[in-house]
Amino acid sequence: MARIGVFVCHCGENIAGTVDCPKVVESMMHIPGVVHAVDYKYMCSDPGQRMVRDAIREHKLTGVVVAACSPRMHEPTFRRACAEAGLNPFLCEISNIREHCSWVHEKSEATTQKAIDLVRVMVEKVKRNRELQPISVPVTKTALVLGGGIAGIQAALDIANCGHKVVLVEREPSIGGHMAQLSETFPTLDCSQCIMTPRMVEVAQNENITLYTYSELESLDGFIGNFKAKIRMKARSVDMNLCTGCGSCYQKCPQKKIPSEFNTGLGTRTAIYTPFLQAVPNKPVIDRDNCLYFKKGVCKLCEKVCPTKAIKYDQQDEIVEVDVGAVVVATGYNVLNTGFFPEYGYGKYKDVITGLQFERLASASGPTSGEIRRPSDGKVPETVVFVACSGSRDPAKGLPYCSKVCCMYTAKHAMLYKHKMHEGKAYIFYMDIRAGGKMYEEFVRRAVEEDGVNYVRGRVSRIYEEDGQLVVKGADTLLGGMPLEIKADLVVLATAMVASPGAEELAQKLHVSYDAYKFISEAHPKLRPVETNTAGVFVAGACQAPKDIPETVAQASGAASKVLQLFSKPELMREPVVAVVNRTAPPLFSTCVGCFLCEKACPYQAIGREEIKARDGKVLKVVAKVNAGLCQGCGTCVALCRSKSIDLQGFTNEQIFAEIMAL
Amino acid sequence: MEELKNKVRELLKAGTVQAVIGYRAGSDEKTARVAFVRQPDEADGLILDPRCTDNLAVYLLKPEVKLLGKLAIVARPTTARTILQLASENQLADGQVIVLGVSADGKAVVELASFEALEKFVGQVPAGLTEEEKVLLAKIEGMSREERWAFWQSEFARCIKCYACRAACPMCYCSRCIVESNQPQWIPVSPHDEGNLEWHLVRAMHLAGRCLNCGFCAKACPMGIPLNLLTQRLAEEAKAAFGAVAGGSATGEYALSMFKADDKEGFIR
Amino acid sequence: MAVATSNIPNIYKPYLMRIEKVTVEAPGVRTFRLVFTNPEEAEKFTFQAGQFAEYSSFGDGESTFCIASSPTRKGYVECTFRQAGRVTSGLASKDVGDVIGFRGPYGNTFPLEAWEGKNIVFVAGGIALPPMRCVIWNVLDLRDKYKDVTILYGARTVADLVYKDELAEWDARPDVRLVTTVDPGGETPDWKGQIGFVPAVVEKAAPSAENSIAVVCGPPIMIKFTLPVLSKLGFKPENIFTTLENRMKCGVGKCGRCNVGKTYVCKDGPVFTFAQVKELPPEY
Amino acid sequence: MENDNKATGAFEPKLVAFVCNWCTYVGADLAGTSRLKYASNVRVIRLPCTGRIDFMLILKAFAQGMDGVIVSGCHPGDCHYTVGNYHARRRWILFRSLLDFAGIDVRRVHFAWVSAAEGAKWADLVNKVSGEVRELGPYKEYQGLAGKGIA
Amino acid sequence: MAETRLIRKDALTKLFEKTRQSGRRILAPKAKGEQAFFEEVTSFGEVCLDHVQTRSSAKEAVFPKCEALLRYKFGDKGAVSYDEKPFEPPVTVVFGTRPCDARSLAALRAVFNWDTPDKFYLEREARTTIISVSCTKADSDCFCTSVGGGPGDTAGSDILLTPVSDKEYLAEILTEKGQAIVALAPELFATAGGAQKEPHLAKVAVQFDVNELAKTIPVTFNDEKVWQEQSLACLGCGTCAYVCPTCACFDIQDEANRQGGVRLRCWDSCGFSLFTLHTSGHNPRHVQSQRWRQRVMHKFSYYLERQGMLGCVGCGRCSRACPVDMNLVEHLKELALHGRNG
Ligand SMILES: Cc1cc2nc3c(=O)[nH]c(=O)nc-3n(C[C@H](O)[C@H](O)[C@H](O)COP(=O)(O)OP(=O)(O)OC[C@H]3O[C@@H](n4cnc5c(N)ncnc54)[C@H](O)[C@@H]3O)c2cc1C
Ligand SMILES: Cc1cc2nc3c(=O)[nH]c(=O)nc-3n(C[C@H](O)[C@H](O)[C@H](O)COP(=O)(O)OP(=O)(O)OC[C@H]3O[C@@H](n4cnc5c(N)ncnc54)[C@H](O)[C@@H]3O)c2cc1C
Ligand code: SF4
Ligand code: SF4
Ligand code: SF4
Ligand code: SF4
Ligand code: SF4
Ligand code: SF4
Repeated sequence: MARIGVFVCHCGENIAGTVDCPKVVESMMHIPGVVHAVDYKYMCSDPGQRMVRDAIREHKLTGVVVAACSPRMHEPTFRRACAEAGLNPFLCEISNIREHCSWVHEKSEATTQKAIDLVRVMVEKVKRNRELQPISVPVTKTALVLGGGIAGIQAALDIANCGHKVVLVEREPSIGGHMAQLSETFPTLDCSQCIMTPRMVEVAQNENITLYTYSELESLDGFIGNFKAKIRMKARSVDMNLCTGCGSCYQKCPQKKIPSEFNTGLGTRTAIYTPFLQAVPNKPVIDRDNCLYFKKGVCKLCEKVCPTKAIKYDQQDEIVEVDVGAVVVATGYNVLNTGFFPEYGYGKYKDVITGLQFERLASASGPTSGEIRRPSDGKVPETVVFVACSGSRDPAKGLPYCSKVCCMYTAKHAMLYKHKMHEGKAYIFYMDIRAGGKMYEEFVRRAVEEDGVNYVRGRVSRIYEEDGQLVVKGADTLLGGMPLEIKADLVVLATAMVASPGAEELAQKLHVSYDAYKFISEAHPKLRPVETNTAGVFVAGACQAPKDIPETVAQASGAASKVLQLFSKPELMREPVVAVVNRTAPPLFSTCVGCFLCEKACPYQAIGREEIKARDGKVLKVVAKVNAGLCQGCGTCVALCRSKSIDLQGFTNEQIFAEIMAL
Repeated sequence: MEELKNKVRELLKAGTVQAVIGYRAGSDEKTARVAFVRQPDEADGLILDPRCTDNLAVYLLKPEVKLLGKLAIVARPTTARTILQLASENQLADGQVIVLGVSADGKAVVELASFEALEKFVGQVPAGLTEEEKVLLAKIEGMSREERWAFWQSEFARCIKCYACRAACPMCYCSRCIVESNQPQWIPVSPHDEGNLEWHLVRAMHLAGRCLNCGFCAKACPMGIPLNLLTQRLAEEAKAAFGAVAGGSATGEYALSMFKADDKEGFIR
Repeated sequence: MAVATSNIPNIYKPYLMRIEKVTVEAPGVRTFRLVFTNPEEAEKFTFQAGQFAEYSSFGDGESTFCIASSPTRKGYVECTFRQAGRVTSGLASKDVGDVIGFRGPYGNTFPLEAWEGKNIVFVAGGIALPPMRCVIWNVLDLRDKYKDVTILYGARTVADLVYKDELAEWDARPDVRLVTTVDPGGETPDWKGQIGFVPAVVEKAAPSAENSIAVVCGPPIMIKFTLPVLSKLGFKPENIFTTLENRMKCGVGKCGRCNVGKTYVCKDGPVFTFAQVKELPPEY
Repeated sequence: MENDNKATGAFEPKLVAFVCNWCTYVGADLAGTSRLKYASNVRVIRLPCTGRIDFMLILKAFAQGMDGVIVSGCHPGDCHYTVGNYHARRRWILFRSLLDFAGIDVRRVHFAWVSAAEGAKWADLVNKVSGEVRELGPYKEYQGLAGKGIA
Repeated sequence: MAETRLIRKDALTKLFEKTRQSGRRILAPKAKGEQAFFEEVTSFGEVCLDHVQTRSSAKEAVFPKCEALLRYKFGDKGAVSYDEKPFEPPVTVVFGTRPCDARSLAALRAVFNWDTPDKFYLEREARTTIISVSCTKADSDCFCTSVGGGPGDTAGSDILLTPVSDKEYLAEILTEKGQAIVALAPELFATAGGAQKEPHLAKVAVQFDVNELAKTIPVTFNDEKVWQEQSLACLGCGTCAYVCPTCACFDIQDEANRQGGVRLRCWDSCGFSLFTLHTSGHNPRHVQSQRWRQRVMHKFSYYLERQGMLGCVGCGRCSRACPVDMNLVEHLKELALHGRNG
């Protein structure tokens, strides 16, 4: 017993100027189910809305079609008006006879006819509309932050400082990420560790933050507001509760020659170690691959020296499960190593290093205590060649993108070098300088003008060793491609920033998409830069794309604010335009056959599986089930499902079919 | 042949399976039909020769057959591929059936208890069309659009909507086929020309990227409509456009469940 | 080549009926009162209690419902249906004044004349009251021909009870014994009837089998458990009546789907005694 | 949809456009706000995403007597639902090839990416498609199927 | 009434012409691939009589696969009015039916004329003339003689042609409708002389005793094992019913648009699970064995009881068309035996 009301708006002359509104009204009255139709000058005005409300009550309408401007303008207005009159707002539809009709056609019979058709189509749709209720999803107000670089730290602190719990998971034994490795930071040249360390300590001390280092995400299930994360705490072989971080163990460890990851291989560490002195937590782990006890079964020196008996060789990986409402991915980046470059000797020349290695050389806490000495023989280099864009912007190498920070840190490196070696010569080979950023261009200029860094525009074609010296062959394109050969003591390659190892697997665990370079994709490049395509999973820092610290921090705070927005209400309200899998009478229960081809297609991983069980618990059938929390209502699954077992509320098969039949 | 019979006897005797789906002699010397062997001595009646072309995988999902217990099935490469495709669509679980794989020449028989083994067995040999069908396909492709329309219309006009094609197709396992959903009635029930066209296009689209080209649909069609050409045409398209070939693996991706950012789109304005 | 057309009537052509009244009985359950658009047809039309008809929603198809009004009430027919599929949804979208199709009456009838002078016990569950309503009114309209009339009616919940006004009317009548019940949990705070499943309530109400006829309609599970109770009370299978509902299209014994063995529900039924049902192969 | 130009008697094609809510629908809105003028013979059916556009809709549109169909949504990479349009594109690749193989005139089915900013492209698209389909004339073959085969 | 004449094979072209000129539609077997189908033909050259049996049956002439029972128009606000046109099915000659097919009309008529006469069937039948051709060959699926028919059986035919030499058919003109055809070109029919049809007929062995079968099948009803075994291979595809000349089950469906609609009748099959499925989800025949049983019981038991004849003419089409080689005779023999033993 459909009782539809049609309200045709003149929009002043905007519609009535070309469309014969009374005729539209008249023709509606011939459609079965239409019990009321009127036209009015301005439907969206207060009196117009009142007409709608009054008619709903007076004619006991079961559906409303407002023929007016685009639904983007006034759909909310009229739906609200309906709700006020006691009609479910989803029983109201807008027929767009302004933008799609009166404004784009001349006044004519055909235009009026089109308006009639458009309204009729909506009438047929609305007859099949169902009452829908907004979906509310409860929210667990704990955030999971993956990655303890500056991005993760910033996001964790922002969220924790608003009073919400945070679980911070870091893969390495300490948080800090790359920023902890840097010497000084452009464009201010303040000491990286000086600004980083206090933040790290803040994390350790914040009671809202639970820190899992040396841990990784095992799996993530659930949906926005209601995730279940499993975290694997890798066996540290050290009891975190007993260890006081006194360091006796690593002082005694006989395995002293292990290249230090933190020092990018330029320094060494022991088998039981903390990555660096300011590590948070400042408690060691045993690197089982290099530990004599684990390798050969003998040693146990550390156990002997540990005053608190904290060494636990038999410790196992542990899985902890946490309920979280939102996830921030901040797993950062990696840099290409020199082995990637055949033309620069495949990494076989010790004195060809990466920018990150240079950071360690320049760092006061680094292996050379901040003195710039070349790795091969410890000599202070007299000529240093910096090669920007090593790998980046090189489609041939598969990395067509710009790493964004190299121009800046290369300038920084050259400057740092010059500050320490005033007579030294610094050359920078570059393609062009990208110094967009506050005080960035000035910074580069300073390198050239104050510190006398030689910028050579051109590519380095080859680096080879000759008589114990590196020869850098290139060309200066500003000088018409004049070939250039520089004998250098040290070559620093600004190697490209790439996705951190395991980024792809992680993205898959999180069900978020990633780009061709395995950087996590944002939901919208402009408007939703900190969201991913999975609701409730946000992204910050260099794992999304190469970026510098200020940008990283800004994005991290952005992500945190999105999380906080989500946590600001007890429940999440969503439009009920979601897919549903049908239910039918037994013995079929649902027409879904459980092919789960829709599951794979859903852009939001909103489709899961549900077992239909008999009373005795026997599984009768496994069918698709849409998670209303995750479903965004695109309808891809609906078009895909062969047996039409899944349908989209608000755009059901019946509705669309009826629309076509009304054409 | 003896090898097959022995395997079947063994499996039944050991109680590894309760029934083996295979071929036996049919009504006349030209036909073979399905056998459901449940006793070791019934294995004697099994045959394996060029008559045995039906895609027996269709029986794996038949409720009445499932009730027989754990099944083994005699499978030529196409049937084996069908099983993998069904697995990739979550209709069969690993270990659920034992496949007695028959090599393309029909000689060797291997027992394949896992999908992994089956994947190795099928390799990359999707079934092609018969020579005759190839000729017809080429002929249709060579026609002008109007001729193609006329050709298919004359074929479709004969369709009586018995849905034997669907019943014979192992990939048409829906609990309720789209033609049976009546709210809305996407496809008319009655076999008139418009409804027939819709049925054929829908069926073909539903099998796009899933069809194994066993040809059972066309064989089943009492009206002799070469409807496997439609699905085969789409299989070719899916392969050309997306590199998708059905039935290669139990975890294979359905061509329409996925995409590549650089899928061709020359036809889109 | 012209050949004279015969005048065999088109048995598939429904009468066009106008909906005169719509009553929403329960969620998804409606009663239509239908009147003939053509008075001549109205004049000629007759039916008997127990018969059914094919109702069309033009554009959607036909559905089978029994005629729920009594043949003693002239000038209209009523049907009560639950919105279930395509046709019933189509019908449900109709309103007073709309035209639907009606083809019938079909099937056999309750042998009301043979029942004269007997006690009659009606046992109905859920939406199965409609087929019985026809007989009930028929009996009540000829009240003096029958002895005691007992109506036992149960539904899942109070909301699911249909014909609420008529239940009140019957309840008020001194010459009718009405027992209503809802399944445990289906009651409302002000529910005054029984709480319990129909078979149990029948057992409690214990109508006498002496010189009695029982009519039982309802979901199969209810029938299954009610029958033993009735036989315990002494009802003989040939004195217990029910109606069968097999899917049917034509209603006139041609489309081939309603048969139970060689018995056609549309022709030989829908009314059967349990003596007959027992003889049918288990195919309904 | 009664759309034949009654005054001149000339053939005016009947078109339906299935468009996504976020790009093409908005693009068409923009054409409106920009007061661009285009042929009045297209009826828009709004869907959330091109991913929702079932190929059945196209067949049903023809069965309903349409002479041409437009299917349009967000450009690749711009999908509101990130990838719905990529799924749609795959579906169309196969469907189009099937239509062609079955002898259906694919010149009557137009796929287009029209973004929210492309009001002009929308107007242009409608005009072009109208023009092309007008050239082709009424889709007699398909429309002729109605009632055929019913005794 | 029966009258026997001779007609030369090459005269058939002429007869065809005349028949067409008289405004009659002609349906006849047309070859396609390895099969032949009854289709409308416009010249005798299209006709192919080489097949033992056509794939589709001739029932299409009297019971089309899709026919309109009713047309209606929607008026203002959905008002309904009938679109009444007199029902005038084409006057038709079905040429080249086999005797079994001709016999099938009786079985169809039994259903359509039972109790409430079905206008559509009866009027089509009244306008249909059956010109059959006796079988000179048969195959292993033929079993007409087991169900009371035969390769030269005249029942149901209006004219029966039997090839008695390379050049001639013996024409038995059996009904008035047959006469009417002869009257179109009497000159083509010569006197029969002493020509005999029997020697030219195919030999079809009797495979089972149908009376015994009729007695044993009902007893087997509850023996589910038998039906399960027999139907294990059955795909429920419905082909057997669709090709069967006597299967009369149908579905009724509405199709409509904004302007109006049509109520259509189309073939259906008891082999489909949907056939008996209630909207509630309950299905009285929920497994294939019950549906297979229904088909067999219907033809060999219920038909006999309700219509007094068998619902099968032994054409063998179902066995030939079955994609999985379900062989009816084989199963009937088994049933005949089974009932007797058990
Ligand atoms: C040579 C060089 C010099 C630079 N100099 C400057 C500079 O001077 N100024 C400036 O602004 N920027 C500079 N940058 C850029 C700066 O390093 C980055 O902007 C910044 O470190 C990005 O921080 P992040 O937290 O996103 O990533 P990261 O610092 O990489 O942190 C990511 C963290 O996540 C952890 N992680 C990774 N995967 C997982 C996982 N699966 N599970 C758990 N944890 C995981 C990592 O261990 C790491 O701790 C420089 C970059 C380079 C390469
Ligand atoms: C003799 C008889 C009396 C009935 N009396 C009533 C009654 O008074 N009130 C009531 O609500 N229901 C009654 N039914 C059941 C009713 O016919 C079905 O519930 C209804 O037809 C299904 O609705 P549908 O057509 O919308 O469903 P769909 O599934 O869309 O139906 C499609 C087609 O199947 C047929 N069909 C589907 N299910 C059944 C079924 N269970 N029985 C018969 N045909 C079916 C319909 O007629 C229709 O043509 C009766 C059935 C029979 C046989
Ligand atoms: S909803 Fe459809 S596509 Fe998804 S699993 Fe079920 S049948 Fe398959
Ligand atoms: S509508 Fe879109 S988001 Fe929702 S379940 Fe379907 S495919 Fe996933
Ligand atoms: S035709 Fe399509 S819906 Fe029907 S069974 Fe086959 S795949 Fe399923
Ligand atoms: S098997 Fe043949 S006749 Fe039957 S539905 Fe399929 S195509 Fe049509
Ligand atoms: S049941 Fe088979 S053999 Fe008998 S008439 Fe039908 S098709 Fe012919
Ligand atoms: S043709 Fe064969 S498989 Fe199909 S329903 Fe008949 S017996 Fe079964």
